[in-house]
Amino acid sequence: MLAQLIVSGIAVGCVYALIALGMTILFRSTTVVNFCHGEFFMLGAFAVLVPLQTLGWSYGWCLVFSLGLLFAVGMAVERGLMRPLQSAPHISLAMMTVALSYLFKGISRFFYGREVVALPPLMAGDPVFFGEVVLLPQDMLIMGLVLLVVVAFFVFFQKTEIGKVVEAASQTPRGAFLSGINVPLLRNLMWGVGAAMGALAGILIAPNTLVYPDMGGHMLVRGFAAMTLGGFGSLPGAVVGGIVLGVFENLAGGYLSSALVDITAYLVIIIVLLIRPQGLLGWRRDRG
Amino acid sequence: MKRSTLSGLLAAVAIAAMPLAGQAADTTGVTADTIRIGMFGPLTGPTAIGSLPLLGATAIYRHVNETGGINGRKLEVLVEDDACDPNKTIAATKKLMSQDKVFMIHGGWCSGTVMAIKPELQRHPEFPYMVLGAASTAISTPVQANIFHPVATTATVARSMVDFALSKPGAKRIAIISHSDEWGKSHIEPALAELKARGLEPVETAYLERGSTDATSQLLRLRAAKPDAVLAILYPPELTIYLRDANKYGIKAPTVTTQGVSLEDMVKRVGNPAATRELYVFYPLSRTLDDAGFKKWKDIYTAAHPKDPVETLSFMGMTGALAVVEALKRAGPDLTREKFMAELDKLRDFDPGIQSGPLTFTPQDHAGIKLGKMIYMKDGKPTIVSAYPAGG
Amino acid sequence: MLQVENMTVRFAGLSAVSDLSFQVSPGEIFTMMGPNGAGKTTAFNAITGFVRPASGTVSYKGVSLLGRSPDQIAGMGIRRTFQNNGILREMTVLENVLTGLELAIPHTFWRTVAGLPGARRAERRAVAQAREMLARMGIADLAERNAGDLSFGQQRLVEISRALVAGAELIMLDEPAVGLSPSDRHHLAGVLRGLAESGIAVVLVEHVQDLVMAVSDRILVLNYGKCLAEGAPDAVRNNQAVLEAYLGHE
Amino acid sequence: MADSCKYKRRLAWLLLFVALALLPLGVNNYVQFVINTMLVYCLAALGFNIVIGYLGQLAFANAAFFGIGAYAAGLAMARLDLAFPLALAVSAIAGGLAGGLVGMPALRVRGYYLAIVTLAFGELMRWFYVHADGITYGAGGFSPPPPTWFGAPLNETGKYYVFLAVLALGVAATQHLLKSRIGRAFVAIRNNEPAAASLGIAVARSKVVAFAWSGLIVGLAGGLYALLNGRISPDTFGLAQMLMHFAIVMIGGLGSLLGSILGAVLLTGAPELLRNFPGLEEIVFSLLLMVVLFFMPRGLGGLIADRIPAVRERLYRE
Repeated sequence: MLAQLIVSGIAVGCVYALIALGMTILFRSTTVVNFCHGEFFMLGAFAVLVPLQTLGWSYGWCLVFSLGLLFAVGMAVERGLMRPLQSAPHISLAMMTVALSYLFKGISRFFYGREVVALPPLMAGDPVFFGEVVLLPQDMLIMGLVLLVVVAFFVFFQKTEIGKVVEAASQTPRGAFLSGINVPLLRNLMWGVGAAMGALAGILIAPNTLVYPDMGGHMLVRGFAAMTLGGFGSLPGAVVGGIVLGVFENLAGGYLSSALVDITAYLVIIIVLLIRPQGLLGWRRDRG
Repeated sequence: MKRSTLSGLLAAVAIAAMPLAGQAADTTGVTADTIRIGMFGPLTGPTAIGSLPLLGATAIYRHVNETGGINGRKLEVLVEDDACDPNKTIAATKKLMSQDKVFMIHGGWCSGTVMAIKPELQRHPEFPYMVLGAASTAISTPVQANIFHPVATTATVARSMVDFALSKPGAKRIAIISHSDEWGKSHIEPALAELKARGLEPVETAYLERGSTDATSQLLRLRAAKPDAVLAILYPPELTIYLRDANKYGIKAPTVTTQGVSLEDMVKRVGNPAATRELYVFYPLSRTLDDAGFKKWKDIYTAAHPKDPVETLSFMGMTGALAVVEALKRAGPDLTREKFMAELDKLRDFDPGIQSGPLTFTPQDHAGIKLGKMIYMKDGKPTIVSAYPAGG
Repeated sequence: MLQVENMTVRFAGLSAVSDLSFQVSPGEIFTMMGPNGAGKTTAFNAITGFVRPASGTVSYKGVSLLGRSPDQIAGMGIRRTFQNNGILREMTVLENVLTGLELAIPHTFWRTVAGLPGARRAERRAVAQAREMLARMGIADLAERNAGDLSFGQQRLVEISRALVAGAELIMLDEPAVGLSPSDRHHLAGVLRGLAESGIAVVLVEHVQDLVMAVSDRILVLNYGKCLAEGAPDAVRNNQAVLEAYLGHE
Repeated sequence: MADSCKYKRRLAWLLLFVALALLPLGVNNYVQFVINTMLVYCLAALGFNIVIGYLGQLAFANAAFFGIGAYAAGLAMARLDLAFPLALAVSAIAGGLAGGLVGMPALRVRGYYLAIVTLAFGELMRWFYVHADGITYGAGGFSPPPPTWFGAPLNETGKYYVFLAVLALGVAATQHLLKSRIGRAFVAIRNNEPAAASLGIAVARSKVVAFAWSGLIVGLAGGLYALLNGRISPDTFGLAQMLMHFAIVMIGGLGSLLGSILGAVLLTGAPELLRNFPGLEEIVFSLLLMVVLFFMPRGLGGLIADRIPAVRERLYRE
């Protein structure tokens, strides 16, 4: 039982990690707590569902279309809505993401208001047994993908030239700007990547949560909890935070009471922020 | 597709509301040639699936208008969207009662919203209210003179689920997995009572929150309890997760679930026939949708809403509407609310052939439907069954 | 009035201020000079409770200030200004000065909430006191202006009047002359001399030579946190060590 | 202040008072209910503005205080059978305590961290309402006994006068608070915390006082909400309620009493006007927010204050 709880905890935790990763990228680019990340999540799932069902594209093409669309949406949002508010106080940026969340929900509700549709998993197939532990192919795919993304990010930020530039731009924007780095463009690209990450997480979890306009909200809080646990603004922190949160939830549900599953995220946020605000891997930044 | 529903719905309203001008409506919502009926339900929001019963009811009212109306009057239907939010429901009912001055209200899909307007209805005992689809027992128990409940209540559903589970030969160990909200609680309590009456206790009770994406911990607890049958009191999204994970973790016990879901929809969502082989769903209707006897109602439905899906839920609102129409006819031309409610109280074994059991309202008991059967996929075809099939 | 003995302040091993001792008596203008990073502002922050000195003592009228929070120290009659943004930008000039009277208005929470006459009278008296202070500083016409929109010079005057309005006996000014026009500087010198004559002890941190030399009674030159020289302006100007460290070799 | 200006101001208040007093005569039950809802949200927005507008702390605990107040009042009536005025007092006290409680940790945590920890606190309270069904009647929520005024049940018009009185009291008390050294301390802390400390403002204590007063006012608004709907259920006080308060305060104007009231009236009225366009509410809501963010950064209150200087809110009493 324990092994099963931990393994499926990691599987769910990987999705939380993906969400938290996307939110951290957005946070590092425009230091904004993104209340509409849940909606990127939902749009990503819809952007696969619609072409898959109505236009009959292959799953692969739908996937590419969805990630590309969300990349564009992320950039458009940054360019059109966030940049003009750049000099505004943080609270206005947070408010803009709230407005966006309503907008995306309103629009998708207009077309898919009523029914809740199932998105076929990327990898269907019956469960695979590892001794006593059992996993669905979809779970393994999620873990594999998240591992891939994490390695890609690690290599990009640590090893490549552009990675260091992006890192500099997000750490000290003004300094980077003065030394000739096109910070606005980087910020724009990071929004695109963040939104696409959200879409990917949405597509991976959609077979479980099913696709409907409000699917994002529930995951938003998990993303916050993972970011907080791992350390606000720290990329590795987001991944570790997500996975630890997933395992916590399953253990709490399995051993204590299944009613606790829901509030594990909230307890994590409160305890971590009051005791160790920089989280597990975050560095001692001014707390907000 | 959604856009069409809205226009379809508003069109239904427009047709029904032809003689809108007329002189000032009588305070009780009845004029020389119209009876004004207020309706509310979730047209938008997460539970917008609850708009299907509303479409069913408006289809009946539209059909009545087209076939000559009632005692020379046409039905004027006003629809309000409450998105299953109790605050919006309270505002909607106050608007219908005091601004639109409707004769009666027929509506409510989420139990929480109906409970929210119960105090308002208590303050206006003369105002008739017919429940659309909300099933919570607390709506009609203790009985309230002006609240009529034409749907199998959660108590009826819970009792039928327990009886069905125990009809499986040698079944003793019953497990329950449910939401911890009002809807869940209003099923669990009567189920526990029924089990206790049989000298039994649930071997495991697990909670699965709305919107959760993983049920591993709950499933492992259920598997450890080795149940003979599992009562799953879950909405469609969470039931899908349960069925898929139960199959994944090898829980072979049959799953008995409520009328909050439709069998075809669940099979489509889970997508894995093995996971839905032993799924038994409480069935609120008398026949399966493709049964010949049902054609009449399906035609009425598609006439009013051609572009909308035809599902089990589409017909859940019809019984209530037919009961209203019947009582209006019996109340005769000089119609008053008191007469209408008196007629409803006299409705005995009213069975238009839609719902799972005869509808009976008595002054002491406004929970009209006491019987229900189960439906399951028997080699690809939905089949109604009242006890656990031998083949199993 | 103010007694500082062997004060040392360390930031992560580096001692920004080491073994600093000086005293200031009422009616005296005492200036601390030194290149950027010499530890002037750190000494300021240590005295006014924003930073905790590693060792040494700081006492005011014989009472030790160590361990007291900035607002407690302010309550004892020590007021200070800040190097660049001490002004409350989104409040009007009058509101800024009124905030200076924070401790001077007797109040209880519930009486204020209820709006009882006692509380209202106290507020009205404070407003009158504030307006009178603005008049004395010659900026009464700016009362309704947002403090953030004023020029540096005007903001300085608002900060100073905010510090004085509650009757401070020791006022500490952190580089007030920075960014002022010559005429503003001249006006500021007059104001400072006026304060000293009225018995207030003034501690000044400043670069601008002409202001320092014209106004200060005594000067202390700081370099890398250590006291290089202390004494009357002329003595300090010709002191060899100061010349070497500060002005480079002649 | 020239006499004519004072006279004009007095007249304006008098006219407003008479208009408000006579209002129930001209409206039906439904419109009265909508107006009562507006009064509740005015009070809630007012309380929220103290922390997020005047004190400038990004604290999203408002839905939690609102819920605590509603549950306190509801349970006082249902469990302890108190008359509604006492129940309102209980909701105010409960809100105030909760505010103080949240204020303490708010000293250590700032900015986004504070936003997220207070959001988590709100969701935790909602979880508590669902699972502590021994006390809070659990997930389904409950209906407290209808409020009575000397025996007679309180109808919509009766509620209107009660709500109006409570709102007037709340506005007056908050006005007195803000036009005093306490209010100035809040705004000084928002502007520049070190400078405020150097002027003798006990920053920590002032913050806790601000949170406590905000909790008290919003708790009271929660109590009114319990009377308004006669139904209290956990899901009402979740993230959606929080975002509604946030939108009201942003559109109304941060740090503006008048703005809070205008924002509340606008955002409670709008959904009712959009009644026959289901589904449009969200889109209209978001476009409204974007317009405010781009063109009226200081909200309605700020816009009016710029146009009519006389209306500008001052932090002192002449």
